[in-house]
Amino acid sequence: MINKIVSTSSEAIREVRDGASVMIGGFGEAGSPIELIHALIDHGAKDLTVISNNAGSGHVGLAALIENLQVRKIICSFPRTANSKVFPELFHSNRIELELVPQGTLAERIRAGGAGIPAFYTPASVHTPLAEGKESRIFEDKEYVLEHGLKADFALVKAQTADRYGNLLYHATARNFGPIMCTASNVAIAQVNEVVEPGMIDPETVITPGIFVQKVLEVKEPLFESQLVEDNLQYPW
Amino acid sequence: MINKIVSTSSEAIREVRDGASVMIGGFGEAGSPIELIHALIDHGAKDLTVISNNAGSGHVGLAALIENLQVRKIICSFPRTANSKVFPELFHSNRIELELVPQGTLAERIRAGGAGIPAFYTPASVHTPLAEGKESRIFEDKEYVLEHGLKADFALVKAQTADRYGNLLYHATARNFGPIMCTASNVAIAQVNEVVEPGMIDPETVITPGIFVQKVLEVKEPLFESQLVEDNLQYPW
Amino acid sequence: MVNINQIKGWTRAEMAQNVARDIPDGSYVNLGIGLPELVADFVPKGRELIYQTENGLLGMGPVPEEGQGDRELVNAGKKYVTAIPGAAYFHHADSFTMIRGGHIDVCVLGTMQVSEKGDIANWSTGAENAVPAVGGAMDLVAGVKRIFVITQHTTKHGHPKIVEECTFPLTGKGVVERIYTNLATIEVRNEGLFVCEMAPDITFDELQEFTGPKLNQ
Amino acid sequence: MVNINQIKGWTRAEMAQNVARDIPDGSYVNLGIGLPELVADFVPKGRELIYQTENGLLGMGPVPEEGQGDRELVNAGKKYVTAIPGAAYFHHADSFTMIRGGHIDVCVLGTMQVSEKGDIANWSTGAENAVPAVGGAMDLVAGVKRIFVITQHTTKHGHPKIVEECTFPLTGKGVVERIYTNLATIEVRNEGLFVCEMAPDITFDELQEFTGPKLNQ
Repeated sequence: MINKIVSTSSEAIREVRDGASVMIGGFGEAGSPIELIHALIDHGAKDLTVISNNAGSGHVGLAALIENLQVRKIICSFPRTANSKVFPELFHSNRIELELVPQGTLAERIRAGGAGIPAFYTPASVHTPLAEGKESRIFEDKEYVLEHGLKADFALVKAQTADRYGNLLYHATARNFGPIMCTASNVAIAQVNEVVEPGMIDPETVITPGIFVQKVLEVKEPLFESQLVEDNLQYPW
Repeated sequence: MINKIVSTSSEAIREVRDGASVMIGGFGEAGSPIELIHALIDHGAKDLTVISNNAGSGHVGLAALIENLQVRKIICSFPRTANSKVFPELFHSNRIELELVPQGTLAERIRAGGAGIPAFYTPASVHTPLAEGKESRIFEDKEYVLEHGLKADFALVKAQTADRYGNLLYHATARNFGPIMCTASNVAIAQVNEVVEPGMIDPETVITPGIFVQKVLEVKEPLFESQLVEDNLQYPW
Repeated sequence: MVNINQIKGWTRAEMAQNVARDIPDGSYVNLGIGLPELVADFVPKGRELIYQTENGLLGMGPVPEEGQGDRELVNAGKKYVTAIPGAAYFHHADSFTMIRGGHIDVCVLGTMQVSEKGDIANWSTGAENAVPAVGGAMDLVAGVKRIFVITQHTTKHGHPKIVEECTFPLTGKGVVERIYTNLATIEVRNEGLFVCEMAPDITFDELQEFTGPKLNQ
Repeated sequence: MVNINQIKGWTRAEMAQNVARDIPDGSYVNLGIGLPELVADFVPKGRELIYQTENGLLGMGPVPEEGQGDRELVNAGKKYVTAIPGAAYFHHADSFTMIRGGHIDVCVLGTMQVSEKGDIANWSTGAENAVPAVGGAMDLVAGVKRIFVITQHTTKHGHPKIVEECTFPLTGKGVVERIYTNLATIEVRNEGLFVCEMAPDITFDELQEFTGPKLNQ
């Protein structure tokens, strides 16, 4: 019987090795898999390449992972937020590498990675510093830049509902990068608020079909980054 | 007030001009917008380029459009079906042009067209006759072929439910090419079994967001190709 | 030379109103963070606009009442929003299909600089000590049909933000169609910048003084 | 020389069973039209396989009872199917994300020819008078992790379908991992073709006679 449900967060992330690439879902705190990230901090894998839209805030979640010096490089569209202190400090002291990617290009690169498309052309960033050193090409009088698909060893995402097959539903704008990151990683790990029996999720409404998900962890009442930051908390606590 | 609902099929397709490119949804009869195709036959626009997975069967729907000599060229993955007589005959007498595209490449080209991606690389068809004359390129020791995004002036698709914004839900495997064709056409026209009030469609379950749809026609009890073929019907009747 | 602080010009609300007036009924609109967000408050009666936010919502509604926010229903500025009846959620690749694919009619953005050729620089000052962050700006300016810029006419120090050539790193080249400032509304054409409307308490010559490139009437 | 018609070999059901035995528990599987479809009937007890059909369904279930079919719930062969509890529908681009992106574990396909290098030709005889049609075959062989071929060992006329070089137009090059015929199960390795198992009433020499390239034991 196929059963992708794991019972502990350490079981969820235990295969993450030093040097692994890890996609982490979320747009700010919406969709950020805090519990899985904290499990990764406990686990301690180092030298990670993280692919995530943001770089976390405060001293919890992704910011805490970075602060714990587990991240060698981040591929990111917007590493600056209201309460981000950790990333700027490490960035300025050259202790973390940044590959800055326009948000839509980041999304499309991840989507391409998941879809077996090694490279594609996009109009975004043409004539800007972010296109420097990249191949460009004209199609029908318009210039485009060549971008490459992005894959990762792992994805950590947050969803709302799952079944044992790994089918996922999301909540509102927490969906963001979750579905595409699941497609682009070898091992996609989803934390969900609720696990249901197969058949409880209407097949018309499935957002991430189970084929893209390898592990599911139920976290009934997940923490929220902004609340933890407001409470001045720091992970590990 | 935004209201994309039109009340007649002729109103739905009246802007289709001679020489237009038209994407037509459906995988066999599942998702085939028979009523819209018949309206296009009544309308009479000629010299069309049709993009569709199949070439119709019997003498109704897409096959009837082809039989009526309105189609100059078809871009297609599988123009051969159990009851296809029309297409083979015209094809052999050089009265219709065929661009044969692998199904996944066809889907990805349409998706790229809708997403503003002018071209991408795919492994499908490499070392086959369908890659002849196309650019190829090696990424990480594997060969890929360059394929171009596909757009169209119009799309005719079949969905299950819509609201006045053009949000669409589909039914089972009738979904197939509908969502991507809506994104890749200037004017996407959907026939739906049911029109509902905005808010009746859960925003978590929308398959085609209304931004991709320009016109909606309610067809409460659509015809099915296989039934019409079985009944030996021919359009126009 | 006039001191820019002596000119009242349009308020932020009036600037937003100027933008809103130019967005046709039924448009799909993406509003940047900050000043652009105000535009939604000034849509003329009888028009229905649909707002897209690139983090995955089409049909964004107003800010919820205090305490009613959902931490996972936010806009691109990561602030609480709501969803209208008829809204749709989607993932990031689908969101940028809307943006890059030319499906959004209008994008309203703030900026640091905009050139007479319609180049826009709004993501980085290029300063050594800044953490670079780009977000969706480059995709928006490359993909949305019409790019409107809303900005103070000059920097706090009185330097023109409308320039002959951007000195800051570009977000996009030749993409801006209209510029809405506290002093004027300006159209970017192939032949140069054309003033569509000026704030009531400013003359054309004064406007020219606060603008880098030559303006046309 | 033995007449191929004198050899009983495995039945279609036995061939399908041979394939089914080699598909690990928990695999995601795409079954081609015709003979490959039979594989689903012979999955060993205790294994759960999930079937994908490229027209937009993961979790395809058995054929419905006569008269219970839904015209819009069909497989890639356009025949009525059902959906299991836990199934998901999706559009064609997402479907080929599964296929091209390497997410499907096994694809079982029929073929016209397969070469000793694992080349497969199963979409066209190249005949002048045929209407060319390719469907999803090229995407499947290019993207799925493991390609299994199930086919009669020879044509109706007794000509080998396992050949040194395909004479029909290729579907994909160097992609086939295993070949299941009515006479044998054969593995394609870099060093050549290796016979894993033979039907009970055939000798290795006889098998070699009906096969184009050299077989290894």
